[in-house]
Amino acid sequence: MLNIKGIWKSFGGLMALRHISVDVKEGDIKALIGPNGAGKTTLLNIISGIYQPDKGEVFFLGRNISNLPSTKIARKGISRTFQHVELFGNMTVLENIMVGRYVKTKAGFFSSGLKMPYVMKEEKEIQRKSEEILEYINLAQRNDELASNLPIGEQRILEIGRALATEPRLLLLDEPAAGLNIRETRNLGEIIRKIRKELRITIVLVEHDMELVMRISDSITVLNFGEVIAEGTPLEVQKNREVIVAYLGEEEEIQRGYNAHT
Amino acid sequence: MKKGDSLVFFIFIFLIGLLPVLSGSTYIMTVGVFAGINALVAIGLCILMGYAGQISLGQAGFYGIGAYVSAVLSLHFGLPVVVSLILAMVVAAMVAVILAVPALRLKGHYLAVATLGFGEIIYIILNEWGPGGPSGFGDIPHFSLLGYTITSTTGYFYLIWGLVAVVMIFSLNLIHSRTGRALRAIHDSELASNAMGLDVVELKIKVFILSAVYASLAGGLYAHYITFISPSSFSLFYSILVLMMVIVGGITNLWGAIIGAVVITVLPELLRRFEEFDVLVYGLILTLSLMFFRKGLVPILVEKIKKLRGLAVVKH
Amino acid sequence: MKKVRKNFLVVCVVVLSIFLMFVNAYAKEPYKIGALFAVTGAASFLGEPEKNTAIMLQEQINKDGGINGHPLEIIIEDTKSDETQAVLSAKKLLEKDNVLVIIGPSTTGESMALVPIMNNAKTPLISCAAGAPITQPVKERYWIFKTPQYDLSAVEAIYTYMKNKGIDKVGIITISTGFGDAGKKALHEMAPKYGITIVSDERYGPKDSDMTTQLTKIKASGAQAVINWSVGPGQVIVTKNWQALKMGIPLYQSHGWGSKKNIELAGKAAEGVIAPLGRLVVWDKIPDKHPQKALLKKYTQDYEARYKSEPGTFGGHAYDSIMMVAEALKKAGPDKKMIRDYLETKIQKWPGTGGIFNMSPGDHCGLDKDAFEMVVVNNGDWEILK
Amino acid sequence: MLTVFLQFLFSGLTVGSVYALVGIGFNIIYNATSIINLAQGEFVVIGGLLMWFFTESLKLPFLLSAVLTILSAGLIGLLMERLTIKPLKNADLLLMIMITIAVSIVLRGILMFNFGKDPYVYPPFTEGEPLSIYGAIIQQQTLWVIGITGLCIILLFLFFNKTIVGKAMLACAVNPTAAKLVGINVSRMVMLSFILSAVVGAIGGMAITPISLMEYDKGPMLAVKGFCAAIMGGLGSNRGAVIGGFIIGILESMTAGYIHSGLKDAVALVILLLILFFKPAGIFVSKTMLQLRKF
Repeated sequence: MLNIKGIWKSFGGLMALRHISVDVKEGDIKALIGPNGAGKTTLLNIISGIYQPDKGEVFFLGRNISNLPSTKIARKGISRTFQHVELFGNMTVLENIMVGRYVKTKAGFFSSGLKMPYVMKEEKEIQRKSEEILEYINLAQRNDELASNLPIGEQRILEIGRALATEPRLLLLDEPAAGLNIRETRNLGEIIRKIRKELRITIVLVEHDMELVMRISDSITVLNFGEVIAEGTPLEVQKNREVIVAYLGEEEEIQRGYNAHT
Repeated sequence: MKKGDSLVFFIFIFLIGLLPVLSGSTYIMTVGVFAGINALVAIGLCILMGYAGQISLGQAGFYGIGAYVSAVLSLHFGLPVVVSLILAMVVAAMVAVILAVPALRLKGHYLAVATLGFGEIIYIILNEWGPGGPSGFGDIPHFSLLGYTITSTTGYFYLIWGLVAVVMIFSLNLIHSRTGRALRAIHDSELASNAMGLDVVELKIKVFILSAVYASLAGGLYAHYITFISPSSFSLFYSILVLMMVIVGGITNLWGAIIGAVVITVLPELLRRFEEFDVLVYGLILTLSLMFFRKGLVPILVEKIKKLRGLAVVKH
Repeated sequence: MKKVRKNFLVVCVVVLSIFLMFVNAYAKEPYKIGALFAVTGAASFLGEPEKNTAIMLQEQINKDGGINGHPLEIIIEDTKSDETQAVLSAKKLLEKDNVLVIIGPSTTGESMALVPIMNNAKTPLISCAAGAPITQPVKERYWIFKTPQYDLSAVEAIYTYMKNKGIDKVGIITISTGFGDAGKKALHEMAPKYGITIVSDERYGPKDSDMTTQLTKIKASGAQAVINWSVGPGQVIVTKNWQALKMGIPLYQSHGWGSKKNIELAGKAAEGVIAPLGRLVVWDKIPDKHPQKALLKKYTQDYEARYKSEPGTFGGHAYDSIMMVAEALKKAGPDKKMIRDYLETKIQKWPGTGGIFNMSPGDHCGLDKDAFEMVVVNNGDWEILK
Repeated sequence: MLTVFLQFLFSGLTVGSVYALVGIGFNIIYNATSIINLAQGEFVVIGGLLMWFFTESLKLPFLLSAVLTILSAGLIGLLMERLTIKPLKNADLLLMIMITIAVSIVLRGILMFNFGKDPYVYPPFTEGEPLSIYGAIIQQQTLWVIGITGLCIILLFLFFNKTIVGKAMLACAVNPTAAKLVGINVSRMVMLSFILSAVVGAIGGMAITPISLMEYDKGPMLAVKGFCAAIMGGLGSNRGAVIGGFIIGILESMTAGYIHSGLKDAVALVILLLILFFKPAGIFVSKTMLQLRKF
């Protein structure tokens, strides 16, 4: 479904990605892991069109999307969340989801101002659908609150809900568990699995929480210093020597998380 | 429009209808006419700033384009005023596109200066090449529709506030629609808006055009009401005045634009008794109101009402 | 105790009001006239002396017993040099104050914006601005008059003088406001009639700080003289730049130059600058038997005593307007139509500060180029050229 | 030909140096607060008018007058900050900018009340014949203006790059929270920036008044031009403001000289717009620097 072929990217003199190739199968949950600064978020930003690669190509459903702007990529069916939550803070929870419906609706500038009948109909549809999504992610009771007033855990869930509203084929999650406690992380894992199973959306996940990664992902790609050092199922990756070396001497916390699982 | 807006709208229409009956003086009506003209420009700027997050110091340019184009077309080319007004709005929209495409890539202060520069360029063009040059020109025909010409101030009062009402309905509908949500989203986070597939650039340009069209409509009405125009009415000073209206009224609420326009238009009239000191008093009132009503008059009012309601609920 | 004091107050107020009512009954009802001056804004150089003049004249007239026993009340509004404000102020004067006549506004643009309003309200307007379209075509300006000389007259005075000096190629430099624009148009319009060619036509903004570039261009164009048409600091800067550049050709200024303040600001640079000025600024240099002499002397001396500055040409416009209205009120009574008719037909050989007025149904200004004297700056003072 | 060209150039330099000084004034406050202080033009007017007041009205000696003018301007800057900016901690940036406009109206009102509407002038710093270079004439005061502009730039450079206080001020701009964490008194730095910027403005006013005269309402025009200069060079960069100021001044003069004087302001603005369209952060500021700041 998603084929990344030989991506290079540098910022100034800093080489962030060198010759990265990753394939994501339809219906998989793919995790990207690696120490801080390994280039995971950069890769995600390239897929979603926030950065353009220096060299190499990204194919989505067989089409080359490497040089499209993020808006166009979003409309092709790739939606995402952000490492530092990027909600529309001055809008309510429901409105955040409704914005997500933008690409799937088409009321125009003038017809909206004139409030044509079909606009009203569409508006009701947007509202119904958005409320449905809020139910789905268990945030329905919050719908009138300002997004910025939610606790971080719910903000992260809301961001996923907003991404779902665009009805994506591929969902990119950038550290969805950062800042969440154990219970919230569990809940998050459930939701991600539910999305894959019930909505048949392919998921690419960047995450530091090894327990979560190992529990929900189907395959894992490990990056270090902008290069792929290992790839495979959770079990395979855990046994990979290079991965262990890369993580040793890294943050204690990650080490502990890794050990805890084995 | 939402429920709350509908109620406010009803009161608003009621007031417009009532004022001429109550005041009975064309002096107050004249103040009302200018307040209405300013309100049209302010509503456009309010959408642009409060909802799309783009600043403009060049509204006077579009206001001037509206006035000059409509005046010249109706005076020198004999077009019916309604046609010339519409053509003026079309011209303003086209100029807005030409300006918006490169300018809206700029942010913050840079965008402010780019629009300021645009406004000044229009002003210089009017001064240098406009009919009558810096002295301006007169004998602009009055507004007429279907053979009926409006000459009385009361007539203009109803015409202009009627248009304000129409523009207000259109704008309120717009900001509570898919497009309006998208605009507020862009204001909050451009990054996320892009990732949601919103046409950020296209929407910004459209709103910019909308604000230009409102301003040019106001300019055209101004020209046909006052029948004499000169470039000095379309200088940077006016752009800043409109900005002041929007901020004083409250940038986050469209009604704020109308309230701001009325307050800023009426204030100098109330300060007449201060004669020489009026500039000083005006400045002081502005400074203090900006400092103490930071969010703008209307949003603060809304908050107060909500609080009162909350208290009422608790009591019951 | 408190109650007593309160009662006492009430009694006082009642007595005082009755007393005031009697006083009012003695004095006749005041004649109200309105005045619109650009006291602030870009044209405040006009509005300031005009306003001062109006206040001074009101006092003088009322001290002398008013007009036929009626006190004169001049209600002054600031138009902020802006057409919108002028319209608002005019409406206020007409509606709220019910004035009989309006004096002003100070600029041509503002006056033009008021033409339809005054015609509608059937109220006379005596503008203090110079633009010819204010009173022409007279048919459509039934209620409109003006006291300042035409710009064309000032230009004619300059060109006549130049002709005598053998100058036929000039470079002009004008301020990019209504004042400079009017002058520019008049300079172009009159040039062919006097066989003068304008070889260079330059401009500057009202707040510009250096005009060396424009003057250098004029110098290079082979002009035999420079004419600067402006008011405010611009004319002083041009004068200073003209001197610094040692241009070697004479500098002419417009009638806006007519203030001692300009000589003071320009210092030595002002020496030799020539301008067409109304007799008001050179009143002490005209012969005693001149019909304007007496009133010019009185006006200037009164003004200087009161405001410690000179009235200048522009204060004079207000003087002429108000005096005309005062005379019309006295002779024709407080009726708008009668006042208008009086102004149109009875202001004949009427000496004012701007010249000798001759109003007629065909001319609502009534001044020509003889209203000006060519004046040169010599040793920091004015000197009339022959 | 050369003479004429040089004459245009000198005129441009005279005008440009004023724009540059106003532009620097903008930068000083912008660098500490991200605010564009639109009362900057009034500081220049205050400098010119107070200098007139001390030298011509009170007949004080030149140097004493200059010192008094600078002190008073600094005091006005301080008052402005303490009375209007400080009470509004963390308010919306746009609101702050509107307040500076409101303050500029108040300042204009006060100036009009005290000085009236007439222009003022005092003799140049040094009396004497203008200098002639290849036949082109340059007034001595123009050299003073350019010299003072240069001196201000050098002093400000040293201040911001070599002194602790200067560096601390810059830090406030980039990240006020971080600056607070490392123990910088942000509030005091903001105050200092207003004082400094008022002083720079006033110095500019003192220097140009003998050339261009000074009246109470010259401020807005100066502010607009100075703002354009600062933006052209890239907000925050003093070098940029100076070069921007001179570019605008020279462009105006050359347009007036070689095209037409009626278009001089328009051409300068068109070029400013073109520069912004191709280099959205001005000449001396990179796009990444721009992204670091909200405005």
